[in-house]
Amino acid sequence: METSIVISGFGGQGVLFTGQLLAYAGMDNDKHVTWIPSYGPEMRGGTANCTVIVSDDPVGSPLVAEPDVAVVLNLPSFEKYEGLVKPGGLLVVNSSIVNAETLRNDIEVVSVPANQIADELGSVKMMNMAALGALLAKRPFLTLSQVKQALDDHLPARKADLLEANKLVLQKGYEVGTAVPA
Amino acid sequence: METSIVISGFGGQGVLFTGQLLAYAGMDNDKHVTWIPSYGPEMRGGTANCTVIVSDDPVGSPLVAEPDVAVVLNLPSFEKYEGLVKPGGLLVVNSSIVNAETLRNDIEVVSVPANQIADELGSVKMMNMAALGALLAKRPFLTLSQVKQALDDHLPARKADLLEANKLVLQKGYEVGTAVPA
Amino acid sequence: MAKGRILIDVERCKGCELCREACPPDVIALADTLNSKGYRPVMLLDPQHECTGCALCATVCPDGCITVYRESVPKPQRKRKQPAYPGHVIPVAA
Amino acid sequence: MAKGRILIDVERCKGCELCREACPPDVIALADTLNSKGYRPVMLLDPQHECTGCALCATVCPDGCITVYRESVPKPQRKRKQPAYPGHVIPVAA
Amino acid sequence: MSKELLKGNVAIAEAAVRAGCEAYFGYPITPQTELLEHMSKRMPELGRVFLQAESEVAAVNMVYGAASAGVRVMTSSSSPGISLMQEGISYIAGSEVPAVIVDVMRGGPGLGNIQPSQADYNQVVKQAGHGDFHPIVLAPSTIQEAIDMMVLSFDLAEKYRTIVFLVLDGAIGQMMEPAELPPMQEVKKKRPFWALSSQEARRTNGELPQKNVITSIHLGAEALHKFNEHLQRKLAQIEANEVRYYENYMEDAEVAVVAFGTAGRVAETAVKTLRAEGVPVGLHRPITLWPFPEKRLQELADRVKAFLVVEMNAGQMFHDVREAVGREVPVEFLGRMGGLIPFPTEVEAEVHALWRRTEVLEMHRP
Amino acid sequence: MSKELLKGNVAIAEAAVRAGCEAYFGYPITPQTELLEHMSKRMPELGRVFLQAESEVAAVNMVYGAASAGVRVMTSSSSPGISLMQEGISYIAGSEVPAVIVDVMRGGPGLGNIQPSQADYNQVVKQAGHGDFHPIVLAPSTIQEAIDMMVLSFDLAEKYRTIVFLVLDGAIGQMMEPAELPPMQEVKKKRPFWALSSQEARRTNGELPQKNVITSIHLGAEALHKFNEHLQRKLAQIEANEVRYYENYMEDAEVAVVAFGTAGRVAETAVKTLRAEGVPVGLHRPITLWPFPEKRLQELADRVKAFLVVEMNAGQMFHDVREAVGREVPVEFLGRMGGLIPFPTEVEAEVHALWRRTEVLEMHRP
Amino acid sequence: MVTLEPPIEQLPCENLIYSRPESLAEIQTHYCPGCTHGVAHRLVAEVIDELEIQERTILVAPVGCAVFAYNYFDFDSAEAAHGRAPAMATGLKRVNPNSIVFTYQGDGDLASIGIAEAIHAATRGENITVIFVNNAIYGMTGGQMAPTSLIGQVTTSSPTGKDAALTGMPMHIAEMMAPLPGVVYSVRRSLHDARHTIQAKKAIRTAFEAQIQGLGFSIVELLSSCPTNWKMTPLDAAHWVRDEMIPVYPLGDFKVAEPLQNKNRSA
Amino acid sequence: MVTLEPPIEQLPCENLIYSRPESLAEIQTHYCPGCTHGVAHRLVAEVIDELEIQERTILVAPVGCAVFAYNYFDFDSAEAAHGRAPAMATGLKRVNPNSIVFTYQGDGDLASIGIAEAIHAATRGENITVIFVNNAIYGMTGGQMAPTSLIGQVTTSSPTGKDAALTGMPMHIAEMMAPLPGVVYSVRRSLHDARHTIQAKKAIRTAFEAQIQGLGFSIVELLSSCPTNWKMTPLDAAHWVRDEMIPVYPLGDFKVAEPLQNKNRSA
Ligand SMILES: Cc1ncc(C[n+]2csc(CCOP(=O)(O)OP(=O)(O)O)c2C)c(N)n1
Ligand SMILES: Cc1ncc(C[n+]2csc(CCOP(=O)(O)OP(=O)(O)O)c2C)c(N)n1
Ligand code: SF4
Ligand code: SF4
Ligand code: SF4
Ligand code: SF4
Ligand code: SF4
Ligand code: SF4
Ligand SMILES: [Mg+2]
Ligand SMILES: [Mg+2]
Repeated sequence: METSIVISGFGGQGVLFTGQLLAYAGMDNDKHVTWIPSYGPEMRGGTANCTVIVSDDPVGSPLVAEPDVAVVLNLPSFEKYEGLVKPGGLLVVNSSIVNAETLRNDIEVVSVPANQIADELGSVKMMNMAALGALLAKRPFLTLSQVKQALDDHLPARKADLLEANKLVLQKGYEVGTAVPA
Repeated sequence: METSIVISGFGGQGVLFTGQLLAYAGMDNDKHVTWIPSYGPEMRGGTANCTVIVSDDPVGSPLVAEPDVAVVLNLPSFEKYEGLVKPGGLLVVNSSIVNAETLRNDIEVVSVPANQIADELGSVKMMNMAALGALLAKRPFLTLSQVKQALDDHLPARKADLLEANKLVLQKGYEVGTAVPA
Repeated sequence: MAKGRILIDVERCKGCELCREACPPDVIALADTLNSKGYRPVMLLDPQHECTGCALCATVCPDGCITVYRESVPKPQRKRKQPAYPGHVIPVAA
Repeated sequence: MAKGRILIDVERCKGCELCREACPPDVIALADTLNSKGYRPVMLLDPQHECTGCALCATVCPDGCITVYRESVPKPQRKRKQPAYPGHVIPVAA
Repeated sequence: MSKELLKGNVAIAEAAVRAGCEAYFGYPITPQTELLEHMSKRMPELGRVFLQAESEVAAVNMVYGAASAGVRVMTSSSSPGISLMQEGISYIAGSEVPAVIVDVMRGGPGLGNIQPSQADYNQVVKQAGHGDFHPIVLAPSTIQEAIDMMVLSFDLAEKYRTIVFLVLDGAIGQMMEPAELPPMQEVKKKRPFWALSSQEARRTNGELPQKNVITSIHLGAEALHKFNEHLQRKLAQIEANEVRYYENYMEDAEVAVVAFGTAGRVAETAVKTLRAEGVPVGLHRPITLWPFPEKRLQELADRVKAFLVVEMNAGQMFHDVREAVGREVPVEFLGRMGGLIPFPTEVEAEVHALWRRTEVLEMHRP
Repeated sequence: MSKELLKGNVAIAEAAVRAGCEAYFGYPITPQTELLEHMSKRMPELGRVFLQAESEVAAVNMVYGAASAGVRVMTSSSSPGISLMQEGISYIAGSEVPAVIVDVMRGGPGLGNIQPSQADYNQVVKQAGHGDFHPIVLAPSTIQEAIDMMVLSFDLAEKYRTIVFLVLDGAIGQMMEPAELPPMQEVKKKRPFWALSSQEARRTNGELPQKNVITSIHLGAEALHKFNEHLQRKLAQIEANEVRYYENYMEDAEVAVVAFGTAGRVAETAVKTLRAEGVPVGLHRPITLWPFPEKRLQELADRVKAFLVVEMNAGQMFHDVREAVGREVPVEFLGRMGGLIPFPTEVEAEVHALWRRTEVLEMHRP
Repeated sequence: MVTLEPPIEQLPCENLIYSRPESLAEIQTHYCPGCTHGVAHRLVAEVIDELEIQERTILVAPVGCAVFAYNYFDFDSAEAAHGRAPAMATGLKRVNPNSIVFTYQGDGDLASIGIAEAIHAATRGENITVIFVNNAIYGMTGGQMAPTSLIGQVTTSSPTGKDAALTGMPMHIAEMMAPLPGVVYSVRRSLHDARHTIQAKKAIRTAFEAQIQGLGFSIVELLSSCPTNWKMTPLDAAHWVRDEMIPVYPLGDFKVAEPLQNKNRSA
Repeated sequence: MVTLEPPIEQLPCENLIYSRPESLAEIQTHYCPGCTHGVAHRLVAEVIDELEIQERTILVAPVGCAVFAYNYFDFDSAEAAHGRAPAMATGLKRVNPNSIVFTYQGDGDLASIGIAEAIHAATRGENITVIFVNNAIYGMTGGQMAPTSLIGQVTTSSPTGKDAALTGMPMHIAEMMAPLPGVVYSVRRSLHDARHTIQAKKAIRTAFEAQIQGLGFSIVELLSSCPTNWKMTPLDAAHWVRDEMIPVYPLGDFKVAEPLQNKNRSA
């Protein structure tokens, strides 16, 4: 099995780390993984995104035309990836700041008020974890506890004080995701 | 028929012009000709040489491994080209300053006291013409008058005053060459 | 002192606040909203009509977002293009 | 004045005459002969023993052709290589 | 040691450090900059040389200098920077000093963009500068392979006193993948006999205290011809010894997909899918782009029915494949340019079409 | 007009002047320096632009600037200088501005020497810089041809908005031969619509006074891919229209000698001698090295028994011939490197041997 | 759509005092918030409008964050190879002597890889103008050390701070250019606040006037900020220019050729 | 064999005052008669002998007439690409900090194509020495104009004389290098006569001493002759250096760092 995930948002929304966390969790659980950011001058003050692939087999292209999952944390990302998600795929939308609805009915959409969730649990900066939680609820190619373990093992030391809070947000996002009907 | 001639001597002995004169004479008389100098840092204060080919057909390589004729105006040139002349070929030696004898007996050698001849007729600078005259005497692929005509037509204007003197030296070299037994 | 007003192209504004720092009467403030690029633009907040039209804000704005008007005796001017944006309008959701 | 003498490596000499120009008593002259490279080398022409061993000739020689000796009280010196050439010898025909 | 999640550029840099690289000179350029940045941290830490050069021209000539001293030295750059290095590379080749260059290719020509590309295959494989020479060119397709080949690069460079290019595209430079780093090697104390270091030291080593000269000049045509013959003999030796490639499903394949680097891993995914569908296709992935696995492709040509070359360029290795294979077996091409990576589905579609055509042809054969 | 005895470098320079070359930028290097020197005299005389640049890097970028203004502009250099120009050449290609480069090749790699060579065939033909592109490459073998092709270079450069390389070796640059110069063309007054000149002027010309931009950037991968597709279409068009070659004695030849430039004229002498001896040999001399006369060689492969490629390098065009010809017909190689020019006798010997082997083979064929 | 409060009322009798210059295209720049590249662009555009030379100006853009400058200006433009803008400008100007040709270059572009082309264009007295944006860092490639970085400055390629012993002291381009005889105008200005920005604009104007008068090479060095790679807010970055850069890079006129004097005095 | 007259008698009690330095190889140079490249070589070799550093010196030769310098010196040598000697020297010195590394470069090599590498090595304060031979022309390629050619100088690429308006004024390398903070020694000397040659040697010695002391970048510019391409006799060429070059290129010390002062005063 192979799952491709695009995570996209403003710089500063933790897009790259969210992807790495998935890659770490995959690696630590003996999956094949790749992570690749978009890079270049378009980053300047713009949006950031990365693609993660978690697979049972060696990964070919680290990029995909149509991701299985897109996590969109802001409006430009919504606009860019809404149409690209593979039919039958999943779109995780940060409904706190993305005020838009998809017209597609061949994909699954989970709206998570990620900013609010994170804000309530300590800091809006952790909103990425809320979105990730929701994703895991819908696509259990990695379990919640595997990702929590990855947080334990790979959250940069300078953010150690936020470890538990991050896990809480992740958990909450997971719960919100689970609650959303399929 | 194709004749290849190497002319070699110190810089300042008129080596390059001598070759060009032959090329001009050939061109003006509807032969195919090429002229090529040796070039490079070895020129610095060293010897100069050029290769001329006069032919009835288009010329292939402008360089030859074994020239039909070598005109050597100084000792280093003698040393370099004596062994390279094609068997049956001709070696024209400026005996005024080259005090050496070839050991080869498969080539023809003409010794011309070119410096003396030129000196006597006005200026040692024209010694190249003496050697050229001798060459023409032995290898009439161009006639003396064709080369004289070429002098008329192609001697640089700034040397116009030396035109007649050059012709005289050429003539004298021709005579000396003719006198030498085959 | 001559009164002035400014128009801010909020879609172009990146919220760097350099104009705010430059404004002598301090009548520029960050808005509460984000524009479509995700930036929080500035706005003219000038209830006392303190803006003098000094254009220092426009002078420092890296994104050329600011148009300045000043109440004054009309004097001959170079042709200047009128802004193509309405000013202070944010098209995206808060 | 201390007397001196010089040896000239005539095969190496290119006849530039810079040494001749530099020599205060003017005891360097062009030879009548060419060396094997086709250059007319210089020679020490010092019948009056005017060479002072000042080494100015050697100082300006671009080709390092000149070795200088000076008659004097011996003093401690750096190791210097003795010339490998006999001086004033031209191996080719005049 | 266990695997870490490593970014390509960083992994390569760290592998170089561990291979005992003693000096790094480079100039920033996307998408290889993290490599330089990692070196800027690690080399001084270890008391080794890191210098950000004023340009790629300077960088390659600094490499030339350090290489002349016989140390393990490298630089890294991307396409436009590699263009600027051509003269220096040719001098290094002409002087036979060992040096390693990492080229993280991006889209061209000109400034192009900074997306992954293989558009400089010819630039490094055919002639990385003026004159007759070839660098050894290694093209990994995973981060693990990149690490392993970084170490190999230094070994080969020293063994043959040659330039070794490690070429990747932006994707391998920028992506992260689990991989294992090699053990740490100290920098070698002893300099090779030909190196410019100190006659004094050489004497102490019992070597002849003759002067050493590093130059690429051979003044006469005969002399330079001789030197070139020597160089060609060395290149022939490398061709004989150092060809490397990777194959999968080739034993019974009737269609061979040939691709290197990122295109190679994409192709492998496609080949697996196709095999699952029963299409008799295999992958040949050259690892050394020079020396090229020409002989192996000739062997394959005797038993497969068609080749598909997949590249992230307009068809460069394609010509090498076609030269190796000859005109009897069809060689087709699938290319993506400008920073696009072909998707496995595109490769699959192409193989399907090729396979159908080949079968039809087969049916019509007398 | 009648023939003059002209030195290659000077003839080319004067031909460029007469072709209406409006600007020359260059840096001295043997064996092309007389070209620059002639330009330094003629261009100011005619009120045109001559500038000795501080380096080849600067020269090619000055050319890039003047080319962006839509004028006939050129530079000239030799091998190491051409290496330094690779980045600029790639930018020019990526921007699609017309420019002409004369490359008088010398022995390499590195500083090598300054003797005639063809060791940079790959450098100009395969990839004169990073990214996917090809300059048109013209390789004259006489001074007359060099003159004619100098003029053609400007025409082709403008027609296709591309770089045209005129490549010779030191021998053709340095030798004198009788040749006829073309008539004098004035520089064109009108600049092309895309040129950077003056919006004012364009308005006066009735063109839209939009701004013009010359750039090689295409930021997204899709955009650059599209641009590359466009470039490849243009290259395909050039391949279709502009192949040029010269043949002699090919009608009934059984052995084909393939050689360009000086090697081509040497080979022709040999072929004539061999014909006189009754050996059925012919000469194929590519004039455009890119586009390469691939199709023609394929045709020949169907009727000749063997090919001999003669080059002044270690075998570069050889691979193009072999790719064109395939593996059925033997392709052999005779090379001289480092500034050596092969002699006709060497070519003759090689053809004799090849012919004998081929005949023997023939006899044993079933 | 949301309109910000308070609504903007027109003033009784108002003049348009300032609006975006004509020579600046409508396209939004990709520069980071507070990046003074934007200010430099605007000033150049204003000067070109004022001098009424828009239709005969040619920009040569660099490789660096300003690589897309050709999108942001509304006149003919070229995009040079990294550091080679002065060479490209030379080619353009020599065949277009009536055009106003300027390069816009960063410190990596001009001071590092392109120093040869800059010095030689200056030495030749090429009649072009150079706008040199010194932000003490390589912006575009993600914040590596530049030859203009300050001693101790932490960058992504000098992680423990720039070390003078290993990499030398900061390069002073305006001072280096001034003594070259081909240079008629070489000054340094700063963009860190409004007052200095106004002075910068005057200098840019003088530099273009020098070219219009055919005097020779003019260069304006602009101390500029890179909030992103300095990892500061735009305001802090402006203060860093003022407090850290200006002491190292004194503002001033290093050369003002005779015909340009009395035009614009030192900052 | 012909021995020149008069025969040379040994003096009664003689000292060897001067002979070719050890560091100079026996090989005859390819330089033209009277070319002061030979003088520069000899002086360097003498200094290296005197400082007793022959066994740890590395030459980086240029492309130019001195391209074969590695044949003429008797110590480790490298031959750089045209203009890149300072970069190559940087690479060598950084991995061989105990070696004495110097470049020997012509004016085409250093001032024209190689100015970037020279300025950056100087800016970094690379601990190397540069012997810069300024003969106002490209010798090796047959006498083209250099950035150091004098105004009006006829060369093969400035057939009507160097025109300042088109190609700029001569470049002053010693002056340009002096202000760079990494430079500890930058002087100009001349080789046109014995007195000046002696001064040149002192400067060369100081430059190497600077390196031995680890102070940083040292450069000695030597005004030199090119009789061949100037089309003069060696003597006339020496006079041309004195009468034409020195007025344009004043001899002197442009920078002598503190620890080197009192060593060698201005010429
Ligand atoms: C030949 C080459 N080398 C390197 C690069 C990568 N590169 C792009 S921009 C840049 C430096 C930009 O710094 P600067 O000139 O200071 O401009 P800034 O972004 O700071 O404005 C570099 C090294 C390139 N594009 N081309
Ligand atoms: C890249 C490159 N460009 C050009 C040349 C040709 N070239 C050789 S030496 C030289 C100039 C030499 O002049 P200079 O440095 O002044 O040395 P000089 O001969 O006067 O001592 C040039 C241009 C070259 N070898 N390599
Ligand atoms: S014009 Fe002056 S007073 Fe008005 S907002 Fe701008 S800076 Fe403030
Ligand atoms: S200076 Fe310009 S971009 Fe910055 S906040 Fe003010 S209006 Fe917005
Ligand atoms: S040592 Fe002095 S006096 Fe003697 S020859 Fe030389 S310069 Fe003349
Ligand atoms: S200076 Fe040297 S080379 Fe010149 S003439 Fe005197 S000895 Fe001979
Ligand atoms: S990276 Fe720096 S220089 Fe570039 S746009 Fe952002 S702030 Fe400006
Ligand atoms: S050409 Fe000039 S610089 Fe070169 S060796 Fe001859 S005189 Fe000296
Ligand atoms: Mg910068
Ligand atoms: Mg010189």
